[in-house]
Amino acid sequence: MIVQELIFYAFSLVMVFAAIAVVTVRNPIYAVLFLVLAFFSAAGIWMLLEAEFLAIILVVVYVGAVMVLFLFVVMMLDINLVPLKEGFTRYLPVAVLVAVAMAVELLMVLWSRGRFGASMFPVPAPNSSDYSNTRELGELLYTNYLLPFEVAGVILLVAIIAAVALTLRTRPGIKTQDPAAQVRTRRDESVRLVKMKSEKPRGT
Amino acid sequence: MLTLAHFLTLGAILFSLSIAGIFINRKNIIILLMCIELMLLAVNMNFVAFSRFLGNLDGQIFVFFILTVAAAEAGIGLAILVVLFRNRQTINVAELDDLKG
Amino acid sequence: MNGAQMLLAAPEFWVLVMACVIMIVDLFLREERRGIIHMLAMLTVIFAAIITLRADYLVDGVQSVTAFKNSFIRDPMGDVLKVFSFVIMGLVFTYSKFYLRSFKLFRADFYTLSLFALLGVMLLISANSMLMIYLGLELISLSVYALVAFDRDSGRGSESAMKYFVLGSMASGMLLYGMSMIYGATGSLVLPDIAEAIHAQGSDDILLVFGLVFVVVGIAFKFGVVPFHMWIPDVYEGAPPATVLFISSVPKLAAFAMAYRFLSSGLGDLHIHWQAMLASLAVLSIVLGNLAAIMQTNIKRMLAYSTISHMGFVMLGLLPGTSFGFGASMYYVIVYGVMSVASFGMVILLSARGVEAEHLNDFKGLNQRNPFYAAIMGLVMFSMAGVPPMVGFFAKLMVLKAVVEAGMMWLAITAVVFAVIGAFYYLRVIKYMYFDEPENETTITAPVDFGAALTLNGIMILGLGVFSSSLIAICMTSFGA
Amino acid sequence: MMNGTMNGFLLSILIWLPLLGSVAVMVAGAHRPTMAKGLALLISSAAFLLGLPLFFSFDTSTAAMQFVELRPWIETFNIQYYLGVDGFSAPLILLTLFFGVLVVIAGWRSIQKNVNQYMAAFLVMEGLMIGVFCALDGLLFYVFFEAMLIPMFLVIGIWGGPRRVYATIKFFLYTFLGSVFMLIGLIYLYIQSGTWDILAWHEMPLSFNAQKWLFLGFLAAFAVKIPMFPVHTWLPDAHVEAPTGGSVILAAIMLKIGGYGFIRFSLPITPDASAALDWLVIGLSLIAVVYIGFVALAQQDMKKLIAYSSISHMGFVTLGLFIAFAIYRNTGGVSGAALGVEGAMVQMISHGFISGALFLTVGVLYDRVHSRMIKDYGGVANTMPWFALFAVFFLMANSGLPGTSGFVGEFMVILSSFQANFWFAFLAALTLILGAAYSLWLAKRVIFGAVTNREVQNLQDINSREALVLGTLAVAILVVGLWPQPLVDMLQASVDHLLQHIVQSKVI
Amino acid sequence: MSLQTTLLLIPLLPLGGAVLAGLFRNQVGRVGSHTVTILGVGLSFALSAWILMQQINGTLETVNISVYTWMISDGIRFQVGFLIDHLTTLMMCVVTFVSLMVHIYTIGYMRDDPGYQRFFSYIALFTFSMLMLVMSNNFMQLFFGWEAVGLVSYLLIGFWFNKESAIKANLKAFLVNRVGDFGFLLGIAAVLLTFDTLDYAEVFAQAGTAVDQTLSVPGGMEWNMLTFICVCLFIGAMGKSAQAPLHVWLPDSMEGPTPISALIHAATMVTAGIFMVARMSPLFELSDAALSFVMLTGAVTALSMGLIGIVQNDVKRVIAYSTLSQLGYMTVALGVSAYSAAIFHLMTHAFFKALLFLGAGSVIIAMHHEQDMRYMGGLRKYMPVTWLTAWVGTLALVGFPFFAGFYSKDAIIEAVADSHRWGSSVAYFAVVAGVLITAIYSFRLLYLTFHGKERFEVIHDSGDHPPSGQLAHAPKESPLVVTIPLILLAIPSVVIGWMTIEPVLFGGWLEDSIFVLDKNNVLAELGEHFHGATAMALHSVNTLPFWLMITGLALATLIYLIRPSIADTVRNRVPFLYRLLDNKYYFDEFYQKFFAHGSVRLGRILWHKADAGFIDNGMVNGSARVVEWVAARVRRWQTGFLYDYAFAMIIGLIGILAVWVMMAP
Repeated sequence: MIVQELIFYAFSLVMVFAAIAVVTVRNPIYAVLFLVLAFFSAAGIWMLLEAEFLAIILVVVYVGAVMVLFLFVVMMLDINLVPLKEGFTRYLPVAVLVAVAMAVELLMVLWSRGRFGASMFPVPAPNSSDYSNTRELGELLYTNYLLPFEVAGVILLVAIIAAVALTLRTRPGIKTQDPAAQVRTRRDESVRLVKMKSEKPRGT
Repeated sequence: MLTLAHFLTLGAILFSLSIAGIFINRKNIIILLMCIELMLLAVNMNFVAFSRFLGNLDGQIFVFFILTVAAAEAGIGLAILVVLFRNRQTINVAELDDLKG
Repeated sequence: MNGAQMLLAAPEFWVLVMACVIMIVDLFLREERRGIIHMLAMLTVIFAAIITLRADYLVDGVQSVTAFKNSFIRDPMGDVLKVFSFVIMGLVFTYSKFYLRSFKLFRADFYTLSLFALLGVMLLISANSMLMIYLGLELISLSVYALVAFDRDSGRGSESAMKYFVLGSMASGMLLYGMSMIYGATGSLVLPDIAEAIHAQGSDDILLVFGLVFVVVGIAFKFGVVPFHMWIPDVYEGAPPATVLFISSVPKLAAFAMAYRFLSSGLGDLHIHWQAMLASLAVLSIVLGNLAAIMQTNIKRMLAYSTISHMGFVMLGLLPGTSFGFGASMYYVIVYGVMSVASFGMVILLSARGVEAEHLNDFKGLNQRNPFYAAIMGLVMFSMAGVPPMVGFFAKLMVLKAVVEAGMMWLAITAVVFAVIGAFYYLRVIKYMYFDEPENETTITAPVDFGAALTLNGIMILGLGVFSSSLIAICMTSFGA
Repeated sequence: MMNGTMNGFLLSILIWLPLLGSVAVMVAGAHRPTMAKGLALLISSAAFLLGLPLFFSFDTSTAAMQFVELRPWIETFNIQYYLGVDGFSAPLILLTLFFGVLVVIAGWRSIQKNVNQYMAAFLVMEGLMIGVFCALDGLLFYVFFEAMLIPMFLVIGIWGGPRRVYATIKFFLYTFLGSVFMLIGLIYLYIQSGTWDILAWHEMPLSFNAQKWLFLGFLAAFAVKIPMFPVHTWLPDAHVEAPTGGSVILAAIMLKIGGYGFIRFSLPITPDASAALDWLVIGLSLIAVVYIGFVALAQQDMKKLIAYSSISHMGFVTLGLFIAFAIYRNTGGVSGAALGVEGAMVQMISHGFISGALFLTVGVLYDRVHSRMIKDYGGVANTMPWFALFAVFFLMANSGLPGTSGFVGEFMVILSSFQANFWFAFLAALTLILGAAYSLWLAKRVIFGAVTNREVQNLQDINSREALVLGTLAVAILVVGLWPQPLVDMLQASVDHLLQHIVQSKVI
Repeated sequence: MSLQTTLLLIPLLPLGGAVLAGLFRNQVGRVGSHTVTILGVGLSFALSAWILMQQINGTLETVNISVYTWMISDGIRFQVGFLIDHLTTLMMCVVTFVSLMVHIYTIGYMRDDPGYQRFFSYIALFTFSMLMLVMSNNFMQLFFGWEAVGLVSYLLIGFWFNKESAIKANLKAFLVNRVGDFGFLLGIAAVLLTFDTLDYAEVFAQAGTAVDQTLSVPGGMEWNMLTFICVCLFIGAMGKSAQAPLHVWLPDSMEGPTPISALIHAATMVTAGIFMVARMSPLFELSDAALSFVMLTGAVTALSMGLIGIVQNDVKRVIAYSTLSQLGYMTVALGVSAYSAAIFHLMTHAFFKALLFLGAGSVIIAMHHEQDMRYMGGLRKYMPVTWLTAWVGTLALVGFPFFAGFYSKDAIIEAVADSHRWGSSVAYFAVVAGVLITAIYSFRLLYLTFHGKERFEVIHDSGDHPPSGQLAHAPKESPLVVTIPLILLAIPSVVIGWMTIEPVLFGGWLEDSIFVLDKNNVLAELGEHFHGATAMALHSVNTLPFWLMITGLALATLIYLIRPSIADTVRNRVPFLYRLLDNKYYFDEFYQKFFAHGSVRLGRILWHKADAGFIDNGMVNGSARVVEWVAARVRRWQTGFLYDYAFAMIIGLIGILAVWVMMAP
């Protein structure tokens, strides 16, 4: 048990540190990387909570795809770093105040009268070794959560459409395909029947 | 002994940090987007913890969807960011005040 | 899983399929034949309405049925809201077409995204679990973010989209945090189960109240009530009017459904807590919305603040927690949708080619230029101000009745006093239209379908008021009142 | 010629004929003004003729509602389309119908811009005002009551004077603010009773506290409308800026709605609160009579002067209505109270004629000189003798000359208030002096004297159209002044019923 | 012709004439207008006389009929009806006769006036109103007539509406009258409160029962109801009959054409107050306090107004002040319960004062509308008829024995002497001194106008509006239409007193109308010493008033005819007194400053400060400004910065959390 606690506190510390860093570092690229660190730590903690599938997903999908996308955009946009951090210290006290107020309120609730102590929420027994988190999730996902699953698909579709609709532009001078035109193509557009005078034998 | 409160506290701290981050970052929108990711992470932490301590997988399912949506959200958010940058040549939050009053 | 379940969600599937069809059909269309897209979109909403109206499930006194393992619920309230969503959507498409064509933005993306957003609205209306609420909400939000930035060359469009996006994500983060708490307290995501759990364990659990606060924040953001309203003015002003048409109307219907399902079906036992929260939000909205609107010179922005105050009234209807109150609130939100669409329809009408008519000055002397349209705008403004016999009055009346009945007399008085203060800025629009001389004398022309839609809209604003009996009855019976 | 079935729809016809007629007038189009005007005249005249049975078939022996129509409207909310008239409303409806015709004629020449809209607005207003007077459903009343603001708002705003925007918005918001408090009160009553039926509300017991708040709510609405001091300041502005027709309708009919509201709502629904707070209304009424009388004296604008005079005269209406409570408290009986209530009603009708006539008179001058300022006139009698005849007659009527209708109501109210308290009568009777002072000083400065300027020198006397309008009003004023009995007959039963009703406590 | 029809015709005939002449002025023309009105008034007079004859013959009892019910409200029947008794008939005859004379006279007097038809219409309308007033059988109709004559008076004073002074005067007249009417109306209200009816007969029948009733006036006062009623009614009479301090309008009313000065402001309308009090005698008799008040008011008026008359230069104003003074006499008579004497004086005064006014009018025509006596003199030879009739009128006025005025005035003086009412000695002094004063100003008038040197020049080319003292043509006698009325009026001025004193004062002719308590009945005491009219005249040589009158005659003759310089000497000796009188005791100045200007200024202050300033600008626009101010600030919260928006949301969240979570459990 003590090991678990050690692991928890280690990951937690890293995570909080990384989170603070995300908020405060000057360079957005560092921020992305710290965020990645935070996600990694979170994945570790989720492991402790026996949510193995999600932990893996978090690393693979989130870190692997979304964070890369972030990095991509950060690097793509030519941002002047220097002015972007101006006035930081001026608002720091307020920000700290806000964060502290928020945290105090949250913690007051969370710690109130042992609402979440071991008596209310006893530490569950570890799952048996043949337990497959992935399978369980999968079963739920394709039965009880069928409709949400479909909707999630739609949401991803929307994201694609939206991203394309917003960012795709036809730049002049660039040759692009026009699928509509390609499909609509009719025979007489690509095939030209040329009437030629039939060759007459020389000499006739 | 690790109780539920430990995990929830961690979530609360993350949540507060992300909120403070949104407030304090007056310059770079990308950081804001990251703070939002952080906020979702805090929420996910709660769900996973609850799920574990309730012995009920619904929370993990929810996290699964949150991750999906968050990915889509990040995609659209970044797309808007790109459009914005194209139009304004800046992503400085303090310069985005054409609309006010 | 069986076919009956699928049939219950037939309107949703229809819209989904058609959204995809439109997306694909567009690939095969030449520029000049894009009109077909519009036809298809109209067909989609019309047919969706027809499917919804069939309502086969309502037999033998059945009031609601669920499908997809309790994720989805079909009930009369949802049907009414959906049908009105379709009606309003039809108007939105008709008005938008004119705008999009004038501004060379006529692309299928608009229709696709709008239909996906509509799908989100439908799902949210029918959502019976926190997960579905979240997904429906996000489907709307994501589509709308894109729609706000739809005019890609508009700096203001992208600025407002960015603001909306950040705040919206924050709000959904908060909503999720609340959901996690409620999940933790009850162990379920399905609203009826949550209600049952709360009923079993008692409602004085601090964790539930804690979660409730975050949930209320999420709902409040969706409605755009103070202090979670900041996105509304900027988005209304920055987004293309075609998008604002949509944002200002249909999602509010969904927000109402969400509020009802979450607060009443799910957290009904916490009524005493959320009543007070909604009351303070409502008062703030009515006060601040009306005050801020007074100073506006941009009509879109003015209407945005007006929305804020109207949503305050919707909150007022919600907070008694009675079935009459919900009916009143629903009536209000539908009515508001109709009025709002008409007002932005007028904004679009006045936009000359490539120049938006955003300024109040653009309404100057409208009565000289076209008395008919001026009259319609007049109807809308008086209706929004809550002057009988326009429909806006009846909506306010119902809400006020609900509030008075709940014994919150002072709330009602505050609301009406600020409604009167708010009437000033509506009157100012009338003033520009009727009392001032026009600044330009160009005649106003609109396509036939646009004119017809606007006329229909005007008739609704008058007719839903004077002949409001049936709509009120429908709203009330949806809640068994 | 009228039979029973016709009477069953009479009120609806009177409401809807002008309302729907206005659509026809609108359709006539701005480019065919003559047709619009003709159509408007036709419709309003037809309404007037159709409304005559209200007088001739009116049963003066009963206080019960007559010409009743009852249909469900919004059933889920128990709102009914419930119409009916009694002695209080019938005369006011007739007054409305009468002025409906007159304003159309009065606006014949002076309105050049958007004639069809102007005429349509007045028809709409006519229909709505009739609706106010015959609605017996609380919500129906409110709908008419508020909807009426719209056409008036437009009339002042579109065809008004230079400060028309300020005036009309002030008018609208002022009235709107007052009436929303009443709305809350109506909703409260509905919740308590489950019905919007005003007559049922009359019978409904209510705690004193509830009555008090309801009374204040009604007061807010009707005090603004009538208007009472100190919520009267919209009226001078609205009158000054409104076109002649607007001023006429405003003064002649709209103000009466406030008085009618007191009779229909405040007195019978909250009799105990009315009795307890009568000092407030009586006090404000007396202030209106005296204070506003002085203010009127200082006016330099003819329309403003008449507007202030209207406020002062409407003070008699509220005084007459509430004096009943003071009498009852002092004497334990209502002897003399009927005189006050009837006096208030007569005063309303009479003030309708007189103020309408006065605004039309000013309108005649304004059409010619385009000024309302007193100093721009003088010696009008030299160039417009017939006009001067009418003007002096109307001003005399305004100052309460016996033989004109202006006398009757004031006389009755003063007699009645003397029954209650010497000082009430004393202050009220000051109007004899003040009313004469401002009316006749106006006459002196405008009508009499030597011709002061070229504008006046070139004035044309009234034409036959104007003579017809003013002459009709003069006849009406004389008839009511010389023989008020038919009017009082109409009121009698209803007033008795009301007085019996209000002295019984409703507190449970 | 039934009696009711006859009675109806009496007022309606003049009304018909008025309508025809007024509304159809162009159709009937000038001749038509005076024809119809004279015909109307003449017939009216004839019918009145016929009624009178019947009453004299005793074939007509007191008639009290209702013409129609004006209104029944609250169980109270308001009617229009006629009460025809001897008093009424007397008044009717006086009114119609004087009116007829004035009508005829007007043909000449107004010959060149463009408002000819209008004038006839007005005076016929006046006749109607006055008849309605005197014939009324109830208080409401009385008030009707009361105000109606006021209206016509207003119209007639301002008849020449281009004259600023005229329209000022008519406004003043109407407003001052309204002050009286204010009291009058309160009196009527009190009558209604006390008796629940406004019908004379019913009120008088119940009068006795009301003796001990009181009116509790909030503020802790209890007033005797009857005294209150009587004082209030008398305030009305003070307005109409121009008793001090409400007399100020009457001199100014001389701005109107002279015929109406004769008709309205001398003979009839101003006596309405006297008539009214006489009519109300059953009420007044029951309140000694009220009668004392009446008497003293009359006394003050009688003396003080006569004094002013001495210093006036305008011929019409002198007569006007004389009228005021004579009205004071009548009022004094009322105050000592000598109602009959008041009515008697009213009648005689009507004739001789109308005569004087018409005579003055005749002079004014001759002098081309010059009214200042300082530019007259010696007219005797130019206009003998006028001169003679003026002498008759003057002698009647000063109370020269055998002339009409003598009988009536002497009766009043004797009645006052016999009265025991509180304050009657003051009144006695006033009326006796008044005789001297009357003589002085009357003869002064006569001398300055008709005798002495001509103080005008006849300059033939002096233009349309020559300066004072210049005439374009020599004065000449007025035409027959003017002189015939003078003569016709002169006849009763001489004989009417002698003829009627016996029946009117002592023969109980008015007993059916006037009620006098035995203890107050001074006329009955007088009647014991009355031995016929001739004897009374002869006896007067032994009385103080006669000698005072002779003294006045002598003084006037001395000062104004023989040694005009005395007048200047006196004026210079007592400048203070002269100024006081010349400025009419500064009543006008005071009223003008205090009431007229004061109320306009008050109105202006209330308007600008209270109404426009405080209520409208402060409260109404102020709240609008507050809303605008707040709105402008609220608007700035929308800074446009995303972090501020986020901050708002966070604060909102923290706020709600703080309230609900930390406060709750």
